[in-house]
Amino acid sequence: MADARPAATPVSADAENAPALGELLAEMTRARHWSTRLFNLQRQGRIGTTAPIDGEEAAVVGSAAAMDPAVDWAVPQYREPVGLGRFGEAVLRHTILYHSGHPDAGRYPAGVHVFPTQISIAAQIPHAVGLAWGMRLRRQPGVVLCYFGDGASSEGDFYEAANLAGVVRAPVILFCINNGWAISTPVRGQTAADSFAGKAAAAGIAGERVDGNDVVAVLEATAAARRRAAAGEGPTLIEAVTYRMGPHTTADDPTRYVPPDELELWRARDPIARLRRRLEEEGGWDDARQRALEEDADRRFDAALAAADATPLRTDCFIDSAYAQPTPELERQRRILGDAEAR
Amino acid sequence: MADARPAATPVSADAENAPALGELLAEMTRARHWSTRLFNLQRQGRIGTTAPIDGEEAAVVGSAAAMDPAVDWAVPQYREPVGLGRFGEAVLRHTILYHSGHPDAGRYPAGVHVFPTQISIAAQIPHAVGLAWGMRLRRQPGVVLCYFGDGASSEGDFYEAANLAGVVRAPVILFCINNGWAISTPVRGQTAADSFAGKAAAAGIAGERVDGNDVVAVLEATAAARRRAAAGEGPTLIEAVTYRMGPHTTADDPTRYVPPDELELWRARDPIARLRRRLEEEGGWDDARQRALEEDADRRFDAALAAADATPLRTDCFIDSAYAQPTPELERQRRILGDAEAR
Amino acid sequence: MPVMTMLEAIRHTLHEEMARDERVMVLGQDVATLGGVFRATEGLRDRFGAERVVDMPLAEAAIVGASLGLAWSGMVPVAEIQFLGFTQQAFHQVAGQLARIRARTGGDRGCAATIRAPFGGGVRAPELHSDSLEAQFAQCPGLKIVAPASAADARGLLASAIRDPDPVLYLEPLRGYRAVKDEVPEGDHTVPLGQAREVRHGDDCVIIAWSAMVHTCLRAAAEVEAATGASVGVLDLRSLVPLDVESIVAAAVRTGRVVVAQEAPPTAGFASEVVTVVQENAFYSLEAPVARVSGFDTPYPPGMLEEHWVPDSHRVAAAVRRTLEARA
Amino acid sequence: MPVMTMLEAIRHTLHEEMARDERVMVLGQDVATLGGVFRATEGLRDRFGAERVVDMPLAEAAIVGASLGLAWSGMVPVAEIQFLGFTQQAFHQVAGQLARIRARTGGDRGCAATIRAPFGGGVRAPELHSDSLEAQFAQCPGLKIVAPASAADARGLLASAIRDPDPVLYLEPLRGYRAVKDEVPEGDHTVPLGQAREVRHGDDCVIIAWSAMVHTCLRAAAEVEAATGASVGVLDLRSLVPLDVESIVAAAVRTGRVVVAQEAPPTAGFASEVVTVVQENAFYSLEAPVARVSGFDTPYPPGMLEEHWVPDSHRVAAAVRRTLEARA
Ligand SMILES: Cc1ncc(C[n+]2csc(CCOP(=O)(O)OP(=O)(O)O)c2C)c(N)n1
Ligand SMILES: Cc1ncc(C[n+]2csc(CCOP(=O)(O)OP(=O)(O)O)c2C)c(N)n1
Ligand SMILES: [Mg+2]
Ligand SMILES: [Mg+2]
Repeated sequence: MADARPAATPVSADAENAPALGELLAEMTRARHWSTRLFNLQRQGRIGTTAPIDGEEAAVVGSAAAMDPAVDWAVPQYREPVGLGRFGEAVLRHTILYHSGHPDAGRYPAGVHVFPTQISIAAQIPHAVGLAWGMRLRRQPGVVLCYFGDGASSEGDFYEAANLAGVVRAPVILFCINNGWAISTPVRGQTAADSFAGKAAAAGIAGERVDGNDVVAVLEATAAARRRAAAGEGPTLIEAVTYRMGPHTTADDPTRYVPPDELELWRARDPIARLRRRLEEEGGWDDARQRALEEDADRRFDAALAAADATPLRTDCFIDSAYAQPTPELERQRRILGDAEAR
Repeated sequence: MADARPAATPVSADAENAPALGELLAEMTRARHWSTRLFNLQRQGRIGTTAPIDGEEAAVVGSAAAMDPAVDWAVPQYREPVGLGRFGEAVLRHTILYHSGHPDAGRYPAGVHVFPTQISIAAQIPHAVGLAWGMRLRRQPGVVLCYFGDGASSEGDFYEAANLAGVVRAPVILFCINNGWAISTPVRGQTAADSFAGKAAAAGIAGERVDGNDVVAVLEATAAARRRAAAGEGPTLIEAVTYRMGPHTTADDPTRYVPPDELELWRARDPIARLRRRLEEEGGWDDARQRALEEDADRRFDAALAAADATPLRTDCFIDSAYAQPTPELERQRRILGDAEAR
Repeated sequence: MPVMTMLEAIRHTLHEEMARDERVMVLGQDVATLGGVFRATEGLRDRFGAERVVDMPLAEAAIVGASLGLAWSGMVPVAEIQFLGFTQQAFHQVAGQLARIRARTGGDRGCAATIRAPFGGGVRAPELHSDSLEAQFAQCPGLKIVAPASAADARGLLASAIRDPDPVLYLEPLRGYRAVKDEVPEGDHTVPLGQAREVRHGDDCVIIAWSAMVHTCLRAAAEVEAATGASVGVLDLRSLVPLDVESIVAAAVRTGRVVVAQEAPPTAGFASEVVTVVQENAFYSLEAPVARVSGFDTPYPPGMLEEHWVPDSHRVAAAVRRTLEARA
Repeated sequence: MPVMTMLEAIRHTLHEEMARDERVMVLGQDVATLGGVFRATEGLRDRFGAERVVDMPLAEAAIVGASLGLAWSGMVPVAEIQFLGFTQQAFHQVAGQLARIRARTGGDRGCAATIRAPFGGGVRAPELHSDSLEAQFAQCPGLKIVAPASAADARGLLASAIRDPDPVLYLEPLRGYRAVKDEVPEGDHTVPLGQAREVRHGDDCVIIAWSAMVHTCLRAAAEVEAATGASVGVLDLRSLVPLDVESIVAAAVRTGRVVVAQEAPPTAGFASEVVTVVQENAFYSLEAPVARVSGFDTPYPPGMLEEHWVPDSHRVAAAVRRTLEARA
């Protein structure tokens, strides 16, 4: 952190312990920077498909900033992890491992309260509700922050989990990132509902819509939801209205379906540029800080990449990771694998 | 019908072609009568589990009365068919076949627009939406009336289907019979939502709550929803608030969980008694009519039961009904079956 | 040792496990106030409280999916799905999530959840209540599957399933709930997952089965032995995943003649896996093709037809006799 | 005859079938505007309109469940599920509803829907995109399952699937989409469901496979033949349900030595069904145990490990050689 020297402007009374604005800008900048580096690694053929975060940094960083990584949990889909640095230095390394196709990607170190990347849309939402409910049953203090997209809101898992959260009053925040698109399907093709936040009514839980490109608004809404959840007042569905400024993934060609003028409109609302402008106006940010931040981000990425590259890979590790103990059949299969490798 | 001589009080301007009040009373009375006869057959060991309709007659009969059986479809769960006489004389016979465990139960004669009884809770809702959507694509005039319970509303299938209905503006009526219970689980254990009708917001469709024990109110709400659907104005979720006055099924002991005072309260609101009182006050009903109606109901049930009992049963029919043509393997299996029967 | 029905053994075990470990909780439709539609969870709510015995909304995917999260919080969820047919609503959570979460964490964190569900025919239940769907779950690596046939094993396997660090699908035979009664060891009785049990010794032929079919096979073995004098054994797999390949192969090698009996449809049923294991490992000992007795390649039929559909002891016995008569 | 990739053949067939029958419609995630994430449905929306080519909300159970209703309205739905792994979200609709609706109506009314989904490994896709889950669906009586390995069969089987009065799960090999290219008959080409195809004749041993594994097996057969001179055939099942038992048994009887190769995990994979069918019907012709080559009893691994997991031609060849060397 030292290098980046974040501006110290306090964010909000609502979010105690929340990072200062400069730190939010730093985290958002890093998220985009790292996402871009991942994108480039994919283009170089060094890693597999990635899902750029561009445009959604305020939604992810702002919500994470409201949480206490020591007791709270983040349950992501797949686009957010690069913005979850607040939950631990290890998150970036594991995100690189994930996109590299390394089997240890989801093996977060103890104390990093992040669920492994979820590829099955919305399947993580019941997990998050169960985790939050269980933490309350175990008299643990934390709150669970669960991310998912506008598209994910169409899955039965979203609704079933939200409804259950309402019934058991689980201390969970269902954080819907409405980025306008589910691959090529726009929001109006996803639902006829007025808003995603409005879907909270179906679960009898609190629902709130927030400008997802305003990091402070996101942070405040999440902090308020967290306070309610922690106080036993039940779950909240937050819809962060934002925009996917890049392709769905490195495999996507959004020019086939994204209206250019709509994209331009949202580029003008870029959450990072917006916050940076504000800080610059307030005198809390300048080019030097920006350069230092970017250099720091690069150094961290390089370090994480080196650590990821150095992560050992046993070719038979899948034999050991399906069950706590391999079954006798799996031990037999380990020998088949050994024979094959020997050839 | 001749025997029952229904009172001719017109029901509502909203529901053209709707039956007169006396006919509604007759249909409701038959539904309960037939449900009771099924219950007794189960108690005699002649048929399997049944799910009594007691208390829900106005919801089922009133909604069905708004439909045009020549072009519309009914897609039931399992409790409603006994009240769907409007869709054809055959429905009762097939309901008896169903509870008898006869393989032809779901083989409705052509022109009877009723889906087979659905045991998997909420699984019929996407079917109903698809059917309604397809009818519009095929430029057919009908509307689909889909029944399900308060419990069913917790399934992902309900929500996914409702959301899809909103997106494609399917001419469907999602008719939620809130009878207070899903087996032993009361509504407050099912959802924290204020109402089931309110769940329509999550799908962006019209939602309406209606007194499910007031047959006219049910009929009017359904007729209005039908008119909107037919006019291309999209689907409606109707919640009919009523009460399950009997056990969940013949296998259930509701005294273990139904509060007696609550049951008493609802018994006092019995939809059949209520309508009968009204008609008697208006001079459109008397004991003679009632007797004639009950005798007619019995005769019809006896006839349907005789027809059901006379329905042929081939012991290898399951070989023929899995696919349009049995696979070669199934033909081989038919021989195994033959050998076993020969022993 | 007390004699119990399978249902009593299950209920007893749930009581014992909840008393043993306060992290164990029971969740499902109608499990608390009603004590389950078969009363398997009766008395639990009164004894252990509404926090640990929970009536769930009617949403199987949420029941199973929440169990994963509960497990990660440190609870030990025992979820009941009212009938195995309705685990299909949760299939993506069982197969795609619970079974895979350990692999997804590089082996680090599993999901110590148990999913109980009754299944199988013979009680004229409505559609989707009777189908034997175990094979649909047998190809979900990461999941374990047990299917006891006796009250003693119901007790021992349920205790093991609950204590197992991986997700276990625990299958209860509908028609065995009250009909099957036997002596259940007192005290803390567990049966390790992955061990078959020789229920009846036989030297000329062995019938392999699991769950309710074990009893059908015992009758068939007795019928054949009475009629022909041949010595026919019955091996109860008890556990489908992990599978006790060693006991299966030993029995096949010893007898040279094997019949595998299941209630499920033949195509891609679990019996095919057992047949494959036998012929892979005991090919040179086989004196006859391994016979498979199954239902039919159709959905489980409505009540009026079920006796024609479910393999009975005569069909099993006929397969045993054909197998005994086959030339070596 | 024009040469096409499998992807082109599928796209071509969709165009042809939609042109042939105006009741045919295509629905799924991203199938309309985008033309599918693999472009399998490209051009359909522009040609046939937004009513018949529909981008669906992200809800697999609704896509599949609505297809049943659409079919009952007289439409002929061809649903795309973006990856086979996500059919699990719709499993209750596939297995519990579409597959059973005909039996539920006493044989009267089926569901003429086709469900297309890509599957299989080799392209380093993320989790749940590569698993071979065909066996999870093989025990869903009422459902048919096809898995073409060539562009010509992709064309012919898709046309048959769409015209079939019963629901068909149509499996497309991810790694074959662009890599597999062959001549596709012009005009109205159909391949009947339930007929295997001899892709390579062999007298000493036959390898049985389906979908992408057919190509692995062809390489293995050539390797073994080159190394040993043995004549090794390959039988492409093409259709898993219904299964061409006759061709399987004929090949087994002729060669006496059979290897079944699948990409799926071994336990309860579809290969076990094939092994069972062989030993049930050709036991006395077998000169060696039927060998099974499979993935492992684990979830399909992350990209870095997939080459170790997916059976390659060397693993298949090794099994063939063991089978050829086994004493009779
Ligand atoms: C259950 C499931 N169905 C389909 C897919 C394929 N898929 C991957 S991403 C995606 C769109 C997701 O959209 P959204 O939830 O809005 O998230 P976003 O990509 O916009 O962050 C789809 C359909 C999947 N991964 N999982
Ligand atoms: C998918 C599924 N899950 C569970 C069951 C078992 N079950 C049968 S009826 C029922 C309660 C249904 O409640 P509701 O939808 O309110 O309908 P009601 O019985 O009140 O008419 C349950 C849980 C089932 N049949 N299907
Ligand atoms: Mg989105
Ligand atoms: Mg109810």
